[in-house]
Amino acid sequence: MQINEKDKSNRPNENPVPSDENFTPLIVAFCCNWCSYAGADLAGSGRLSYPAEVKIIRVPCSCRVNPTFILRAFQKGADGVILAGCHPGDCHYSTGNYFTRRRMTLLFSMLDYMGIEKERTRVEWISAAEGAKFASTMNEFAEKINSLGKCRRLGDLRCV
Amino acid sequence: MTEYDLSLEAIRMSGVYPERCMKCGKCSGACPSYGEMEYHPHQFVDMISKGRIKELMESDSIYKCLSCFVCVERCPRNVFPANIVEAVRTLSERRQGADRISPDTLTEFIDGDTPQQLLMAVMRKYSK
Amino acid sequence: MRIESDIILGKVKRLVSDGKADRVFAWKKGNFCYDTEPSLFTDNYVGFTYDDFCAANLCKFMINESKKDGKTLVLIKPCDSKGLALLEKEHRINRERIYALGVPCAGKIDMDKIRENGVKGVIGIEEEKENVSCNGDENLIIKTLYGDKIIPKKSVLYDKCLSCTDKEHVGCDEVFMPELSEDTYDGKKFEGVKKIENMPSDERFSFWRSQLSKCIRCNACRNVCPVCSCVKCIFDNDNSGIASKANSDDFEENLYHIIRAFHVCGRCVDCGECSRVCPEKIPLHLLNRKYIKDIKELYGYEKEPALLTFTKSDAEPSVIYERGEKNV
Amino acid sequence: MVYDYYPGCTLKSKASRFDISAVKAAEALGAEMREIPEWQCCGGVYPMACDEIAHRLPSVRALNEAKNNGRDLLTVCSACYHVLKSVNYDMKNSMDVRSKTNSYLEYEKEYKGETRVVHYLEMLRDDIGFDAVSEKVVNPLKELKIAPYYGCLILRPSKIIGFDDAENPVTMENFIKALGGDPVVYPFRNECCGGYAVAEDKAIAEKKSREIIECAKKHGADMMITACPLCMYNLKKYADIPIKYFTEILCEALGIEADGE
Amino acid sequence: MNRIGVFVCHCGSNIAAAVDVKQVAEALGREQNVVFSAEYQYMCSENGQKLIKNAVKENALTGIVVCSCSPRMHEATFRKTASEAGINPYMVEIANIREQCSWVHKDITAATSKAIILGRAAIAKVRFNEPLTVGESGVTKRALVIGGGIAGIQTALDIADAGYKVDIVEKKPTIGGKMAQLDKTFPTLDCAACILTPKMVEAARHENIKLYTYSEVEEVKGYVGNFSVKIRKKARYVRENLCSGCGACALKCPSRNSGNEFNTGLDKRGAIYIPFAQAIPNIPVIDAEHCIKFRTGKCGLCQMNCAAQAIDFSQKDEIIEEKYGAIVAATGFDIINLDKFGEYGYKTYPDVVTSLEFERIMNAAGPTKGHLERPSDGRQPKTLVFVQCVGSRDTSGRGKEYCSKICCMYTAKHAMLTREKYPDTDVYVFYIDVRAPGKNFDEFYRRAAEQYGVHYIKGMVGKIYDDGNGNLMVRGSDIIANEQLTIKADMVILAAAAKPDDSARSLGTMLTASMDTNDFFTEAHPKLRPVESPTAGVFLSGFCQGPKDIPETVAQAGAAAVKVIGLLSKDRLKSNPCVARSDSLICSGCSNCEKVCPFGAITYADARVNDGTGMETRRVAVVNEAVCHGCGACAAACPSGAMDLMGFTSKQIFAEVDAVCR
Repeated sequence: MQINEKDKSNRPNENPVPSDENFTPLIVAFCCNWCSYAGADLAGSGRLSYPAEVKIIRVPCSCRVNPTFILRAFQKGADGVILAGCHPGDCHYSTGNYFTRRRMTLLFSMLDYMGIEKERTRVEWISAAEGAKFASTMNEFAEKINSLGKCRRLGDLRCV
Repeated sequence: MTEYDLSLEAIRMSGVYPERCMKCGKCSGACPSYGEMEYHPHQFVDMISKGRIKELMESDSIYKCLSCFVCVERCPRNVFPANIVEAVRTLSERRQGADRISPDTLTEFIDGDTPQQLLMAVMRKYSK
Repeated sequence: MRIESDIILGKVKRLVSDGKADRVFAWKKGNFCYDTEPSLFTDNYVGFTYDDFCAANLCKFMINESKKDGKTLVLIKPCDSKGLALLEKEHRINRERIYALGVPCAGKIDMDKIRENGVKGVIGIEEEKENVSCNGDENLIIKTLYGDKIIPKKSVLYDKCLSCTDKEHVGCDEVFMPELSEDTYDGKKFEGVKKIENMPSDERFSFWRSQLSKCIRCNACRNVCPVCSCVKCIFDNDNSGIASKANSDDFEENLYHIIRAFHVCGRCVDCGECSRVCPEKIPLHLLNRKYIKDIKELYGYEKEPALLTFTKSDAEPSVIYERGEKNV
Repeated sequence: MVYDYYPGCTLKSKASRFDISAVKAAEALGAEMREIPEWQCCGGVYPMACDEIAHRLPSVRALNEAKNNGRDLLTVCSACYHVLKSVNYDMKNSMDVRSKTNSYLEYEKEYKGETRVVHYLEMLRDDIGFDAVSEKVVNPLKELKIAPYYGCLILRPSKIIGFDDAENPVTMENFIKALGGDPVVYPFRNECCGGYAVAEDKAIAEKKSREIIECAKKHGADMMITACPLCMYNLKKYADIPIKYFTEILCEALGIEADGE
Repeated sequence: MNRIGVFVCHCGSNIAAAVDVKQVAEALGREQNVVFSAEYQYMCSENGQKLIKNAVKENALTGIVVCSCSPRMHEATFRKTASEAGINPYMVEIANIREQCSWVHKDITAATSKAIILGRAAIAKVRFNEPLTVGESGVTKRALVIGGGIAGIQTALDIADAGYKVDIVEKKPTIGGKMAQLDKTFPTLDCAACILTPKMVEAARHENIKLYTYSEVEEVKGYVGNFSVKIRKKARYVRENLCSGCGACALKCPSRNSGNEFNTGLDKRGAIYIPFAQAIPNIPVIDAEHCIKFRTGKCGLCQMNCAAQAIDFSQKDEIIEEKYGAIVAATGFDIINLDKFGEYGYKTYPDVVTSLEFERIMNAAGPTKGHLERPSDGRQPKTLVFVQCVGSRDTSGRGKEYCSKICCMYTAKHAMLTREKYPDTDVYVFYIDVRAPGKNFDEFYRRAAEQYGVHYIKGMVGKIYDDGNGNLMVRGSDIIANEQLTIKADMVILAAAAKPDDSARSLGTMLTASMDTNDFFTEAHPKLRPVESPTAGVFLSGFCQGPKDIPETVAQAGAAAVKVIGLLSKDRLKSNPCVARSDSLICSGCSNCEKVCPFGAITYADARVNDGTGMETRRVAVVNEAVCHGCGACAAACPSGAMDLMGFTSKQIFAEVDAVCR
């Protein structure tokens, strides 16, 4: 199958924002490769379902996640962002998630302070053996985001 | 106030974390007043964390502590047993009519040498 | 006792003639008594001043000054000294080429606050010696073209001075007349943060939206900040994935202040310069101070910046959900 | 050397010889003790309950006075020392106590535990120096085996009081040596004499005091010294050897007449 | 110019049943830069891979996106395929549309559109992929073991037996460590010297082992496979090659004032001495601090009496530089100083001793020839009190917060041996908890209590004082009997907390091996990599990693040896190319990245840079790729974005985020 490279615009406004009646939330999940991504795989092999709105981005360690990634996701239309890593003490790189824990605690506290609904952000420790926890966490989180509705605030918090 | 709330209040007043106690009994091994007490320093820590403050409040043990801080000094876990004893005693004395020694009864033990410091201490320790 | 500019200058001259430094970085008088500016003095001291209007933090200039040969003597106020110490710790300055002279500080005066009091045509300021106002505060005599005005000193100090909790210098080569420093703390350092924390979420949001909407992206906050000392700011680096000059509604513009606050999180020395220099009067220090408050509450004070260290028993991020009101 | 002096209630009444001997000896050693005006009794015992603010106020007032005078606050009595130092520790380290106390007292400048609380023995040891004391001795306490009795309050809790090693203190021993005496080291020098509990139960005080005296004697003591009027009161009742305030033997050694009572 | 090929796998029906794979392939085919898009039954199969290889060649693809199962399953497979097709294996990205899509979403429309989005994210990412090459470095086939106790000896023997050269550096004049000082070992009660000395001899004789005793590591440079170490060999003032170990010098030495370290200072030794009879090497050393010749210039009796002419007062410290492929830390333990525990009177009363001192007293080669005699008057004690947890489990700041682990058992051993040899004694043990979780451990402790009549008292000692008649009064609590008791004792033995040896901290800094707040070396993973340090090429053996008894130490020593052998058996080390990289043009040299790196992979160098404003010298971060594990902590800590992680660059992740949120 050959495709011509023609007018493949990637403008962000290609998809209109869904109206609130048929709102389906967009959730970005950053998962560390060694525990949580494996946990998500295990949820898969166990056929434990969770909403399709959850999109996973793989990172080597939760400590790779720069706060700008999370902000960027909200900026580009995510309604909730969850960061999942190994349990404290079990990090593949020994100490990565300890740094994550501090960074995210402080960042999320700040977002809350700025009036962004704090329920839209979450950190969860999910091991490679916790497929069920992965699925239930995602279900729970999606439900919460659903009840919150579309996230507009970060986009509106502009300084121009 | 329930007994449990009263215990919490005592813990709050004492500023102590009784859950840090590892039940080694060193406080009681060091206490100079041990023989005079019905409940001993380690029991104070244990009972208060279990919400059993009434028995302590009713007991004479709260008046036997000398506030010598030996238990505080030697505790390996930074529990301050003396502070707990004091908190229980204070709570007990804050109740109506629960003064151990009142200004009237003070005269009973005063003699020519009694230092002022002792009178002050007694008023602080044994009355509201 | 008042801090006399001449005495400071005398000290500076002695140090230079003793060979402690080759040039001096200090403040210079402007056209009016209140528009002093940072200045480098190389051969003479024309215009040298150190008075109640010298609020600018000089330590960031040392990044470039310390690249030059020889030694620069710089005047450092107590609040500036923390910035200088951080610059040294982060290897941003060559400390050996700097002679940091700690100078006393009795609080700096915010001209805008004087103006808010309806005082115009200011030509000078003196401290009133005799009458101490009822609350024990000192008064200032504001000399104006239209006669003297008396104003309580605390009412015209910069906000950053009112939240300055200690007047102790750190890491200076020498501290000159520290006894002249005066405590200017009003005891309300975290009041501003607490006030916002106590607002409902919606109100917090509208507060920050109204504040941040005023931003004109002049970058003054960043340029003055002694902690924002990157060789190249991530917002100036087209390749970073964050900077995006073309679109006005883009990531950078919207989230600039959040990211900047996070970048200085745990490192911020709380000098208050960001808010002081903001032409739109956005209370940016309230962002930084929120982090300071959180760090203090969650982790206590530590030797290393909070984000560069950890303990195994740190608070879980869920601590945030456990406080304040819920949105759902 | 000038100190702000906090005598405490007992030194101004029952233990006046303690006060007078201390002031005179200090004078001879070149230290001036300026009694702070209108001091209030520290309460004799430190209020351990975090919510007892009122009982801390007299101490804070004295501490703040010393801060304003820019001087160290000197005490001679161990109990006052213990209370002042403990309260000062709270003012420095407990945000809760500090803010409540300050909001009550409404000082112009918050008191944050800036004052250094000095015990007379610390002054001798750290500021004047036992060597300098020793040089001024005219009547060395030769052949006198003196047992120093520390008691509780000057030592514990050592993390807050920080006077000396709470289990093996040496300050008083070195003090006795400086006066030419022979210190008796005995294990009960830091045991409690029964303290205020004498009012509740005389038997405790008697038992504890006797144990201490017996222990000192067994280790060869001819005399005991103390730094606390309450310890003095308890010990004296049961002692068959002389008990003195440490300042009294200091005066003796320095050749100063100090008759108070 | 990116030319991307998309390959959508059906995985039989695993994916195809829940995802419309055709639609996915079509939709992704319309993405920018995608020049080829196809779906196939099993992409991982021989034919599937062939399809990919052909597409690469025919369409000159620069990047590959495979929409299939988890990358944890087949990323390696498709990387190999790419490599065989002639493009860089790191130009492959996987969109996980099986585990994270078809298997968990029932609705085919939702699953299909999610699969498309996941595919787009992978495409967005692969646009920014860079070809990466696996780094390679050589391996020096020699290992260094630091510490010559049982841990170090065992590790060295195991490595040497596998045929690799290994050096032991020991700071004391002899190897043997703490175990050499012990009398019997629990729970079997076999004699420590009998089982240790043969190993010491074996280590000394082994052709692959070289001993540097009385030596210390001074500097460590390099990285896994290529360490360069400076060892300071302290002057013994005895020529090792000449000395016959006859011991005449030690006998003639007139100085007798030095505490004998081997006997924990309970007796004296000369200024020239051999630590103990079975010392290895059996060569004396001169303690210059106490030697009369060194202090006054006169004496030299040892020199006169040395037939071998081995004494050399002019000897100087020697610095040896050696290269190693792997380093094992086996620095062992020591016991804490008891000065802060005045209530136990250790400093005041000679008859209050530590357990280690008691080992020497009970040892037949010790200062009392194995007779139980108390230090003050040489009398045989009748009542002995053992106090456990002296400084262990102590959060007051005086001791250590951890459990020292070995004390319960050795106290039971001491109590048992005392009762066995001297049935007329009364033995009390104050304990908080008796921790005996080991093979035959609890049985051993129970035997002490049940068969040997040792009185175990649950409680703690509050104070130890003398009654003025030479008796020790031990006042403590018995919290089960709920009483305070005072025992008149003749001797008290304190189970002082064990701590990592003082040399560990500075060694940790040299090795850039992380340590915890107690100065124990941290393991790379607490469960799965317990004998490796997070710093590649550094391994841990024995107590320096955490409290351990002898069997555990030996087991860990063997495990560490295996890891070393595994490393040394390789000729080349391949490194993960997904490592951090610092842009020297942007780096400010602030050291934030260094502080969060768990592996010590970041160092700083002065670089000459010109970022357009003129040439200048700057301090910039440099990543040692052989040491970096690629976690990315540094990249997130860098405020300027100078630090980035290959394979997961900020740009790549931004692109993924944008694609997912689009």
